[in-house]
Amino acid sequence: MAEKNSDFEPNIVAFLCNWCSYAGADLAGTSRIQYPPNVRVIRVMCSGRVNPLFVMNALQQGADGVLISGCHPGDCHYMQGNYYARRRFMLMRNFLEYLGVEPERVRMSWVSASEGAKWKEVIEEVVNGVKSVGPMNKFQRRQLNW
Amino acid sequence: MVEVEKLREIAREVISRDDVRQLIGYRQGTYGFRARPAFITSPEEVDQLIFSPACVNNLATYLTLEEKLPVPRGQEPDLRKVAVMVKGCDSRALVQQMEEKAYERDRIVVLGIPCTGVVDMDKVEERFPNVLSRGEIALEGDKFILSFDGRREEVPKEELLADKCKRCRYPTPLVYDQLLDQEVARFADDDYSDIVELEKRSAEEKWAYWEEKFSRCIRCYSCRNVCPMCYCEDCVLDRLNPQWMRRSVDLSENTAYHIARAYHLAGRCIQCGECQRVCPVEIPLMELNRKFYKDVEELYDYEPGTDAEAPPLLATFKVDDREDFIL
Amino acid sequence: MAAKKLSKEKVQEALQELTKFRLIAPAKSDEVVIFKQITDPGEAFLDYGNSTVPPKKVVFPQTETLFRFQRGNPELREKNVEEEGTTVIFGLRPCDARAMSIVDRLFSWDFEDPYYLKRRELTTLVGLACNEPPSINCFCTSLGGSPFGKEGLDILLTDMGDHYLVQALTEKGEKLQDILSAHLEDAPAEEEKKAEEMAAQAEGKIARSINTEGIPEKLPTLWEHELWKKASAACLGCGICTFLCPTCHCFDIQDEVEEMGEGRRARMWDSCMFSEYTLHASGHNPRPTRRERTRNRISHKYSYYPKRFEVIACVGCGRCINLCPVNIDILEILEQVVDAS
Amino acid sequence: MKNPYIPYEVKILDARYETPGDRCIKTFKVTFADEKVWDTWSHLPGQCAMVGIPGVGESMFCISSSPTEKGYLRFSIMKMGKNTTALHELEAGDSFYVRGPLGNNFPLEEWKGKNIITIGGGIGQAPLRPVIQWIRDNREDYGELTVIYGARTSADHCFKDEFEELNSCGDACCHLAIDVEEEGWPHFVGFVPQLLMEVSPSPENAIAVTCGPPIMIKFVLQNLEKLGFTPDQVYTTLENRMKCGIGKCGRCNVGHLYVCKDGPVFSYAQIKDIPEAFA
Repeated sequence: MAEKNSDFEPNIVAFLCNWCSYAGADLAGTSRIQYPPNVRVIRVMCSGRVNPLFVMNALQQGADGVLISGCHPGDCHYMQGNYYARRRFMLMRNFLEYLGVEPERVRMSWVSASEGAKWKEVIEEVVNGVKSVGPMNKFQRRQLNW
Repeated sequence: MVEVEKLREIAREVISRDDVRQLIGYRQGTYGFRARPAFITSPEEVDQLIFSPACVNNLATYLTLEEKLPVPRGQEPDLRKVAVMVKGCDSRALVQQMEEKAYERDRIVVLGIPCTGVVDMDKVEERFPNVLSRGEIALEGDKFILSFDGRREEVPKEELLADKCKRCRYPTPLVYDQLLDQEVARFADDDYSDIVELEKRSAEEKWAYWEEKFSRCIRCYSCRNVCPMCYCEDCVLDRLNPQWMRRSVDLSENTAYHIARAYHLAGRCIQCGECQRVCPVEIPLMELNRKFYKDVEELYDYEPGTDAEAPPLLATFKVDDREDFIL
Repeated sequence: MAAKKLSKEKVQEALQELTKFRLIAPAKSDEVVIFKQITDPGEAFLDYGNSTVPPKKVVFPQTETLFRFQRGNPELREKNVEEEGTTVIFGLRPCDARAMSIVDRLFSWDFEDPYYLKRRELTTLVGLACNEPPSINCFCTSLGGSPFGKEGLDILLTDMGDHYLVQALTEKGEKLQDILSAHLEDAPAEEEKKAEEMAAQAEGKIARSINTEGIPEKLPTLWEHELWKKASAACLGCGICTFLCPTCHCFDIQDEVEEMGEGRRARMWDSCMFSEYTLHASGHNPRPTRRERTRNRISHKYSYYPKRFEVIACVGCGRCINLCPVNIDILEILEQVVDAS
Repeated sequence: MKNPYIPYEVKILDARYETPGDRCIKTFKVTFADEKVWDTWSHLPGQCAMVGIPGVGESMFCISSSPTEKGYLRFSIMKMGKNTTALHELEAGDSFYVRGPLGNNFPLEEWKGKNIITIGGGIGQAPLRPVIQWIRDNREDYGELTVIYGARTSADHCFKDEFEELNSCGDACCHLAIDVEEEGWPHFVGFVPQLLMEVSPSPENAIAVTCGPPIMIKFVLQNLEKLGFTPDQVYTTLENRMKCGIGKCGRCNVGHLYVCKDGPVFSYAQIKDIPEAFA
């Protein structure tokens, strides 16, 4: 396994559904909850909107880990967006693991608008998970000098 | 095995119908043991039709591959049916295409061929290289009989059989208008042993394995173009705005291409094995598709191309789908 | 220049000597023979028919940077091919070398292509004659080539059993022969005559052929002929026959933006069998179906290219026949062209 | 020898919309950022250049200014795809990149002393504009100049101001047309091929040049034949997808001819027997 160099700060790209997880993360912010700053948030209207190519593209462009977070099953603003996402990323995660990409790099979570505290736990879990597997260097777009 | 005369008789009957525009079958190749697709539009051309273990192509791909040209003003579009010959595995492509509403059932005439296994042409040509004159392959009992240049060679079936046939679950076509031979009972199953073995390796080993394959890829897209399930008019690969996959050929873009291609077949690939057969640099593409195939079967108890009425896998869900990986 | 002899035991040493250049040789990746840069001579695999991907990818890489740019900074940094250093392609087949000399004519016609021509200048080609035809579908002798062809090569190696006969053919070849002189001995005089006999024998073993007489003039007259529809009916529109053809040279140019507005303009192989190849921005496509594209592929090689460069852009290596997924056979099409009324 | 793939940077002096709508046409007047380039640059009417922005792409456009217009180049670009949309966002002061001059040119030397008829349709007027400008600046070398130009609506007319001036100064007689009747439109209403039959110029010692959508060119060529024009008296430009512009990348061929090298200007005699020219 990659050696645990403590000064490695992973880039995490998080796709947050607008109605629940984005509001939950916002709540964590307004209630001054401290959590690791490694996350870059992309707001989407629903976790069902996240296309698995986004995950692949993010990993290609330098993300060390990707998080997709949506509403708890049953709370989805569009009724079944998160159910579709659940199947999609179950398959995507297994497939990337099959290629050699550690499962800690692709995570999914249900965070509702009122779960600011859970958001902190999720982020810490994801960041520590990615730190444990080290930087993503498998199929990143090389910064070519030529 | 299917008698050629009976096959040609049925084909002559079908192509003579005035509601059938074209019949897609197999004919002898231009050298050695090869066979290739045949496109029949008139009864006179029927005598070139054959079926033998050399007929490896999946003809279902041509139903969605034909370009639809704009109809000149004053002419009616030709809506007559297309007849297609399908083996067991090929027929599942028809079922899956119809499940996804690529076309209606009444647009095609299906001539089903119960199949007892086809050859892996690389193995045949490795075993009997440099055969130029037309050779025949037949199956008798559990032996392949190869006759060429006046010679007659017998080879145990196992040694030349294509890998996909060693795990074939549907030798008899699932959809047909006419069956050209008696049904063939299922003679194999898939225990995914090669997939499981690869899954057990460490992340580094797995990536080293795939890195070597993906670095060889030349992005000729034959695996996409041969696939009966790849029939989008505007493939994500060719989009420029946004450009998901760049056209440059390097490890990163090749990996992205193979992830996207395999993922688009999750719950759709019917294991006809064509992508791996056509790959000029021999990338084991079926090992990618069958990983999804295994997961989909275990997680969602779903097998593509078996039930035309079932909803497509990723267009549906169950409330109790597994979510143990979700925080 | 007197012919030399390289005994088979000394091949590893000779290759070791060449590793001070960028040495490209046929090597195995799983079961596939690929031309790639080797640093340890053990990787070289010379007992092969022909590679799947032709050595054209060494002098005309599948993806190549033209220049780099930085948003906000108008100066464009041109790619300097010189930095790749002198290259030796060891063990390529005569047809692939002849293909390079055919493609040279296009890249040096009118505007000179600096990248390709500079790389060709830096590259020395050490060919390996085909005692046996690499595949049943070889037809190099019909196109003026030969299993022992010298056109385009700097050095020709001929396998004489326990050693290779080394014949330097060009000034570059002689220079390389001097560099390797420590591993070479003088070849006995009659070896070269023996090689000629072997050449005649090898040419006799080529099984397939086509009489190209009159094809370039006849092709344009068959524009609406029925044979094109029939020949292309099974075609999948993939890129195998063009990417793996040593005389195919078409490319696409696209820009890639990396981080911080840095980026490059790169060119990469393209295929006339793909539909986007001629797709206009307005959506119009002058070659809408695979019929037109197959007609264009054959016409370009056997009619348009000879009309401008007096040579048929095909060397008969047989790759497009061997590797076509649906067995579309260029020789069958050409025979139909010859017979067509 | 200069690397033919490296473009020059140009500064935009003036950017103006010629026509409105989603397929609008914008005309850019540009000059080279590095003055020295002007010393080595020389183009003739009909030649093109690859215009683009590094990071977006490049496409081939005709240089719609005549070499007699010193100090600037003009490009009229219709908004169509990724590259043209990015170009349309640029204003005066911005810069983009130009690579050229590419392709052949109208054989204006041979046309000396002849009557010239230009027949343009929509954006097809852009390659004809430098011809008109060249003839105006060497007026005594040429005979009568007849300009026939049509577009879908009056708003879709390019270079409107220049037509008024052309008519008034008597260098040429202009015949304008729009496809559909419009309130307040004084000139001809109908398609360009019909207008051509109306004007019916004499083929005596005359050259006809036509550019526009393929459907228009097809009928214009037929009508010109009816009027007695022989194929080598008729010239046109062809368009195809182009990437390198210097005859290497292989895709712009029309039969055995490369549109970017043997064209884009062709005489009808050259392409009469090449079916792909009208594909």
